Amino acid sequence: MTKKRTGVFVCHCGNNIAATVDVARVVKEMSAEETVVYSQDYVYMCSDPGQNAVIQAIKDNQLDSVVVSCCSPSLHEKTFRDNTTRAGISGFTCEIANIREQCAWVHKDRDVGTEKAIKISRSAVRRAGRNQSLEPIAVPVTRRVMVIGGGIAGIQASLDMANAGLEVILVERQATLGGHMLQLSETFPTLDCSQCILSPKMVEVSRHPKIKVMTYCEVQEVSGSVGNFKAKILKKPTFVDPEKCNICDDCTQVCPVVVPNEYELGLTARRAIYIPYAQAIPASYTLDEEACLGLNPIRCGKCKDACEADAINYDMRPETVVEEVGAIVVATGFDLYPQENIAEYGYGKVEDVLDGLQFERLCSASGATSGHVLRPSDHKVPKDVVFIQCVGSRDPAQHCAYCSKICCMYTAKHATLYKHHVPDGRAYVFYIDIRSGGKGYEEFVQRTMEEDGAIYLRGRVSKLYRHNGKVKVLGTDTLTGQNVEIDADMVVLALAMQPSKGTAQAAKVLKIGRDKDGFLAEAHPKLRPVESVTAGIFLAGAAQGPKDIPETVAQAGAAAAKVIALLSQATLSHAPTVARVRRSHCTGCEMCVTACPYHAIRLENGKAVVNEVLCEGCGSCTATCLRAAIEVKNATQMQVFEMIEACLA
Amino acid sequence: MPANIYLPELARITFIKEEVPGERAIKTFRVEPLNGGSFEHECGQCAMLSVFGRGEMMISIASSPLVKDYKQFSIMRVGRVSAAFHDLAVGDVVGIRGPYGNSFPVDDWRGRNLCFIGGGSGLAPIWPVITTAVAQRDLFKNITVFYGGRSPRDIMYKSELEKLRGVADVHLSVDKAEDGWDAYCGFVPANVMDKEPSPDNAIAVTCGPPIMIKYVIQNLSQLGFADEQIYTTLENKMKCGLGKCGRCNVGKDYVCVKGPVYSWAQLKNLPEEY
Amino acid sequence: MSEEQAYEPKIVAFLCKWCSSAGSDLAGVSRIQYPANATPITVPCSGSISPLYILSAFNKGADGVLLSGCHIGDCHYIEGNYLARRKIYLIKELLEMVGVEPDRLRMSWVSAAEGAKYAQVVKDFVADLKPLGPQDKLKADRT
Amino acid sequence: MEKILDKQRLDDWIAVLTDWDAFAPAVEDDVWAFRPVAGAVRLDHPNTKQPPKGFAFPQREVFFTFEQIKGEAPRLTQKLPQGKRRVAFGVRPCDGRGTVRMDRVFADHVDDPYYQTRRNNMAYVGLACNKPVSSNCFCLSVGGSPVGSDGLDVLMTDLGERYFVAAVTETGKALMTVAGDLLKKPEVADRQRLKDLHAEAVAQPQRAIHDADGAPAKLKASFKSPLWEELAQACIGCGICTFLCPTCHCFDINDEVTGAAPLKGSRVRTWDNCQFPDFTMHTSGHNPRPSVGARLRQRVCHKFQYFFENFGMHQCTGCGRCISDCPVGIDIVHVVNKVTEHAG
Amino acid sequence: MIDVQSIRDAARDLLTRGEVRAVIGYRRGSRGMLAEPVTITDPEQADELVWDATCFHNLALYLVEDRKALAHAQRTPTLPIAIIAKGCDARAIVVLMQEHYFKRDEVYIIGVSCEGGGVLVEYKLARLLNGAQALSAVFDGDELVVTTAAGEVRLPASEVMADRCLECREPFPKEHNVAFGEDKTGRQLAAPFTALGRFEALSAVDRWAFWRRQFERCIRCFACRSVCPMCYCDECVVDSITFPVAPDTTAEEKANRIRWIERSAVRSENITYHMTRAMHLAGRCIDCGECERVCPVNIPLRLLNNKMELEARERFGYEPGASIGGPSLVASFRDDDPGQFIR
Ligand SMILES: Cc1cc2nc3c(=O)[nH]c(=O)nc-3n(C[C@H](O)[C@H](O)[C@H](O)COP(=O)(O)OP(=O)(O)OC[C@H]3O[C@@H](n4cnc5c(N)ncnc54)[C@H](O)[C@@H]3O)c2cc1C
Ligand SMILES: Cc1cc2nc3c(=O)[nH]c(=O)nc-3n(C[C@H](O)[C@H](O)[C@H](O)COP(=O)(O)OP(=O)(O)OC[C@H]3O[C@@H](n4cnc5c(N)ncnc54)[C@H](O)[C@@H]3O)c2cc1C
Ligand code: SF4
Ligand code: SF4
Ligand code: SF4
Ligand code: SF4
Ligand code: SF4
Ligand code: SF4
Repeated sequence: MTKKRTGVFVCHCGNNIAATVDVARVVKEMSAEETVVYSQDYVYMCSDPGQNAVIQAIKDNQLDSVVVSCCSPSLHEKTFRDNTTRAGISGFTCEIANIREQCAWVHKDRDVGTEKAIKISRSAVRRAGRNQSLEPIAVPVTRRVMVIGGGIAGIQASLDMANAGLEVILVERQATLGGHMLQLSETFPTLDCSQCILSPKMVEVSRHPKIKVMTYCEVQEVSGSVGNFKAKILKKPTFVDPEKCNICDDCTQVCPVVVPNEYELGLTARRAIYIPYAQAIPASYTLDEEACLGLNPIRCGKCKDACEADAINYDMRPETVVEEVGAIVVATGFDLYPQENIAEYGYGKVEDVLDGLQFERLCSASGATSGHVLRPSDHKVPKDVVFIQCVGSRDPAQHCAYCSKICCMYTAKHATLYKHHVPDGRAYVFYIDIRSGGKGYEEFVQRTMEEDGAIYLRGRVSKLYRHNGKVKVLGTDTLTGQNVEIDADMVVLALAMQPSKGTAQAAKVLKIGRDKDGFLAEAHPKLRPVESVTAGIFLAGAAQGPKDIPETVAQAGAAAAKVIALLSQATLSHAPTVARVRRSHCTGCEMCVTACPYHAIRLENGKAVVNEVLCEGCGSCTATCLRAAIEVKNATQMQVFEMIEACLA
Repeated sequence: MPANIYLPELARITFIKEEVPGERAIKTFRVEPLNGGSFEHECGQCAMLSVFGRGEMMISIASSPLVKDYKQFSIMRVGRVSAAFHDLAVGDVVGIRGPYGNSFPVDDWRGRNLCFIGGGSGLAPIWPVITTAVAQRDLFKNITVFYGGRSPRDIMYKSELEKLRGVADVHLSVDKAEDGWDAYCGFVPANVMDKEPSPDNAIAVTCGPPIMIKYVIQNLSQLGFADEQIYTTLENKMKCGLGKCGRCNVGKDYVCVKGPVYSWAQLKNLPEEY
Repeated sequence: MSEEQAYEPKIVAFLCKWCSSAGSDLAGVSRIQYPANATPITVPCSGSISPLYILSAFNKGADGVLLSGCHIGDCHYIEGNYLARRKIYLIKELLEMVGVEPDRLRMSWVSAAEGAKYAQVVKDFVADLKPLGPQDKLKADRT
Repeated sequence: MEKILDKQRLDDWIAVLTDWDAFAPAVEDDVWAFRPVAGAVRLDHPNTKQPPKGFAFPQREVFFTFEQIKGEAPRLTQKLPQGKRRVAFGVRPCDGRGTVRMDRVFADHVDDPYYQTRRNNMAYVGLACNKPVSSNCFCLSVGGSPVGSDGLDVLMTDLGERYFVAAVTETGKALMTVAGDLLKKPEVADRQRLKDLHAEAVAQPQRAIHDADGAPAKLKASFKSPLWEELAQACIGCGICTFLCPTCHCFDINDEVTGAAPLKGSRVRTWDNCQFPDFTMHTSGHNPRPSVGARLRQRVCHKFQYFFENFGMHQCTGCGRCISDCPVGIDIVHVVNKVTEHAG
Repeated sequence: MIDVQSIRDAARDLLTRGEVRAVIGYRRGSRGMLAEPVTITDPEQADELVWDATCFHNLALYLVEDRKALAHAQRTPTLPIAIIAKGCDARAIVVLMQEHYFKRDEVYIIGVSCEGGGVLVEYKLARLLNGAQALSAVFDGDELVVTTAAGEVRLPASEVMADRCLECREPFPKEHNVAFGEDKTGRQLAAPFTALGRFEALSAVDRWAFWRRQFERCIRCFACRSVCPMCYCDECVVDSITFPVAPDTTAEEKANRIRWIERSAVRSENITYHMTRAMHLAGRCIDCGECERVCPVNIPLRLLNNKMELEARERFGYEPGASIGGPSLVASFRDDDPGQFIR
């Protein structure tokens, strides 16, 4: 690298900068810098004439690097780098000195401001003096996507992407697609049947030529980076060949093992061999390895004997497949906050106290009670039902600080559904306040109160316990200030939504961040709500935060659109400001390998080697390496060394 | 008070030429003293050049002592100071002190055949001898110049060498053949063997990479040159140039004082520590 | 003017690009005034700040060194700030043990949304540095 | 000029040397060093950790400062040392001889203005070693003497209650003259005591280099001996042996930059050391002394061969510091003996 | 007490059987009673080996030297190299392996327990002997038995022992192939970090006054670094004394080496050097105390490294040299690392 020929361009920003900073002095001081061969000021550097002046100066003075002293790089770094590129030199040789936000706008004294602007500019000049001309790294793209989670979010995203021509691998850890939506009976605000709208989509997914559905599978390991991920997927054995299984149900008839049915949230039982729902996709049975009397050494073998289609194969083993994809959508959904955590409501041990999903199953035509609302303890029709909102939500002291957003709505739905099922029953709803933002939502709640006659009580339930075959509910109506006591037949808790266990697991495997509540963290809460921090990994559905179906579907579509846009390019470009190893200094201690958050470094023949596509240029390696053997291009230790000097001169 | 031997004189760069491109580029610089008073030197002597803020380095004076207006240096870009030198422009001011070291006994060689064998940047230290001899052409008999570089791009003093033709026998070579190169292909020592310069009444002066020097000397001996007829220069790390900083010694002698010019006869008697 | 009032501590502020630098921008956008003592150097991540940068800044005459990054958990590079926290803790302890005023090295978490906080951090730092006077313990004493 | 000084009056003598900055050995954290005299001086030190060579050849010397505004010629400002004359008390005879050797180096071929300015400003008041001050002393075998006065301006001998003070140079005489009546005329008994003590001192057992005279030739013959690597095996290549040696003079020159626009800085000489691995390494990576063996050979041969060949004296005064302080037991006496024995 | 003959036998056997290519150990030096490091390759030399209170050196350093020599010669040895290792030396070897400097099967560790003793400090001994020359020194229980020309002197061990040995928590080399001597892990001669604790009790002003004096005295002989097995870097970031020029080192790299500190041995440069070094040894220094021992001007460098060790232990639950696997201190973190200092 020979000595740089740097041009410095100082912007007045109208009077924004010039009011505090003596721009001419900055120009003069910069011209005293060893590498500076040209310097000027201009009233609006970012304007067309300003930019053209830069181009002209670059050409006239054979500049090979540029410093623009102006506003924050977040505003115009791209502008000026593009401009520099237009002038024929690498955009990465251009540095921004932020003398507006970090100087002119925060200081009034002109001398002081000018002094600081000089330091900031000088520091940028020093950095530019050692910038390498870099070109973005081109990364070839694999035009396939992996979707993790087969709830409505995953299903919608898969369909959208597949329809746009991308190959999709949809990975679901459970035995069927559908997620929580498949458990719902009717959905607010229109009260259409959940399965009715979901099942066709599930079928479409399963038949789509571009979608490979992998149920009962788990993603174990993901390596690579945007454009080129490699996923190791574990296929758990179902011991039933879906191709052969004709869902005759003969096997369950003979299976001697009875276990609680998790799909019915324990409201019913199932056998060791089972199908989650009638509408399950794939339409095939699954043998629960844990529950089965034992595949080894002596198997009971009854189901296999019973299966005429010969679909059962006890020798199935877990299998791992490796899929290469260019992008990943994470749609791993939510779980309900555990009832066991709620002390005041009996830790989930009080009979006939249900959670919302259980109630959905009670209402569902395909559910445990075939759509009859019967209380679990004695299968009688409950006459007094208490619905409690905000259980676990909005309680920073003990539970979740956030609002689960959907509970107001589904409680109203539940009260309505109940009244539809048991018109002479009484529905009490305890609420703190009602959040019914959304199209048709407020009207829905009003209907619940007014038309369906649900009794809304504002207040908290302080305690509930089993009493005389009923559930005693003690609470206060804060509007009247009176204590309320209800002997309920059944209580339905609107438990908070929390990120699913699968979400935590996926975040770990993908090495993507989660927020303080454990939901997947978006790259930017407003501007990049469907992207994770890691390039090429997108978020959809309740895994990112509590939301209802319309919102979930919208976000899934958005994620799909992002992926489609991303993978429509033949190659991706990656910032070239990545780490570089000075081989002669590296001793192969692997400290950088441990420190790198992106797993971008590995050792080869005792020396560190950086995967430039994975490296995000964070510099954690630089600060960790004792020998300065690894540093980020254009943010080298030498550059910082000289910038420190510039700041203190 | 004794004169300050560490205080460089200031000199202005008046001419820069890029000799060889690439990572280990070579540039030729001419400098003229700022305050008139410069030193006189002899063929083979060196000077300490300074780029202030970067440091000093020892460089052979590549111009003939007969040239009084300027001193010429050809510098390879290898490290801190040399790289800084390469960044300088005509008009820039550097520091210079010297001359240091002994010199080629050119006057003793009058009336003899002179054979110069250089490789790479090793042409610079012997260039003043070549140009001095050529300038006093009638004092010497045959003048032969062997010079080789890695590739045609690596040949320094290209046009100057061409100008020597007619006055001297010039045998150029490159290590590896390339289109448009019609002179010798192969290493310098081989070229010497190929052309078989005669040892009769001759002096051979060689300078270049250590490995080249080794084989050139071997070959010269084979051609019948006596140890006293072969001269070369040594290069050891130096800081003061005055025999005090203690690092360039080979045995009892400091190369900066007793060297850098040695006959093979002398060198053979020194411990092998260079 | 007494000497103490005239003394303006020199601060080098290493700001991570994603949060603290953006936070300082927000201070600017909000026109929050704060002392000009701290000259910012933007680094990719607080995790990239080598202890040598800090020592070097002191060696070159900084009266105080400020390091600022994203809040824990918010690091743009996932965990760079965790690594920084550990390293900076160590060097801070070391400086203190040698007898350098611990107030000369300050670390803060400033998010992109905390313009006011950035201004406050600088204000507080300057205020805390003033009574300490010029830093000459690690400053180059080569003349 | 030969005088007697009551031990208690030493401080008075120093006090009257108002034209001089006086230094004497003082101990801090078990390290003896020459320090500016502050309070009572008691010359009961073994030997200082570092020799007094730093008085004339400090570890760091600024040659000149430079300043350059872009596009202009640099301005150089010479920094020749200035200050009051300095006198060091309690310099041991080996270190006195060290000074003689340093003088030779810095006046050889050309004069070193920095060294000489400092040296000319310096006086050494020696103290004879009645007993070896360390178990590694070997001054006798390198031609020195525990009561020798080479390189000193004054030699004092501890007679018990009083010092015998003998001028060696004119400067020494001047120092003594300033003392006036503090210094008394020695009595016969004093002279006899001095004689006895000196005789005893010289007879004290010391470590010995067996054939220092034959060393130059034998070392020369042993240049290629495999013994060097063997003897240097444990050497860690630190700077202790040379930095503590009264005769080692190698140095480095560097530019220390303090500002970039305008460029400001100084050219500085610092001690350097032939035992550091990169001491002779060229930019290309080629190193004429690539191994610990080659570097130990340089140190030993410099002292016992090359220096002798150049100046007719060994560059070792037998102070034994390099032996006592080498962290891994490299022992110059042992090395010289071993190599010379092997050379036959 | 360890019978030195057993160590000699072990070394001899290993060499005779061709199980190792060399044994790094101690032998009697030529200057008085002190031991010195030696590398032997011939079984005959085994009888030169010694083991006593002057076996200060952390021989792991010579494993590093061996590695460097092999790399330079581009050789891959077929046999391991054996080394005599005290508790601290063994921990150093563990750190080197943790940093992949060599593999476990490339070294054969002959562990020697310091049992109730350790190594002595020359100047402490000199103070107590008042000028008499020690001819030999062995620990015997709580005492050091010193022979001088005038006869035997018994000194309280705690007064001559190195601080590092007094405070040692692990005088037994846990990582070893064979070990001699009793495992007295947990012996308490002085509480760990006693010297540090004493120092930290001083006021900030006094602490600075202390270090200022120390750093002004440093002559930058770099013995502290040279002797440290963890300072194995080919080029130290804070200095140009070592200088790795590999075939692929570019002119650029040579020209642009950062001068974090200048060569001048002045306070500011010395302090920057020492602070950097302390940071670099955080989580790596295993408290062999060699840097402190070799310092010719007695700078108590151990305090700096001890401070880092203490913090690593107390704040991060990190013990240097405890395990070969596992991440390095500064390359890792825990969610509950202290952060109260952050504003
Ligand atoms: C009681 C109740 C009633 C509701 N009623 C309504 C309503 O009426 N109207 C409405 O709009 N919304 C309603 N909702 C909200 C609705 O259920 C959610 O909005 C929707 O289910 C979110 O879909 P999803 O795909 O994001 O998550 P989920 O439905 O949770 O799907 C996630 C899927 O990912 C799978 N998965 C998880 N982790 C992994 C992994 N690591 N690998 C592979 N697969 C994984 C899961 O097995 C699951 O299949 C209700 C919610 C509840 C609790
Ligand atoms: C007598 C003599 C004549 C020379 N003539 C020429 C010449 O005509 N043209 C040319 O390009 N080079 C010549 N060299 C080599 C030149 O001195 C080195 O290339 C130069 O010192 C490298 O300095 P640097 O600052 O660029 O390298 P750095 O590696 O940054 O500097 C390191 C230090 O080492 C010293 N150093 C490193 N290598 C050498 C070396 N080989 N010789 C002396 N000192 C060294 C320098 O003093 C420098 O201060 C000559 C050397 C000698 C001894
Ligand atoms: S931390 Fe540095 S030395 Fe260690 S492997 Fe990484 S680059 Fe190499
Ligand atoms: S800069 Fe370093 S730590 Fe950061 S991503 Fe790149 S290689 Fe990993
Ligand atoms: S001989 Fe001793 S003191 Fe000298 S460099 Fe070697 S180890 Fe250091
Ligand atoms: S070589 Fe050793 S003994 Fe001789 S003078 Fe130097 S330090 Fe003293
Ligand atoms: S050993 Fe002592 S004097 Fe030498 S560099 Fe280290 S601290 Fe400084
Ligand atoms: S101080 Fe740091 S960089 Fe220097 S040798 Fe030690 S570990 Fe390496």
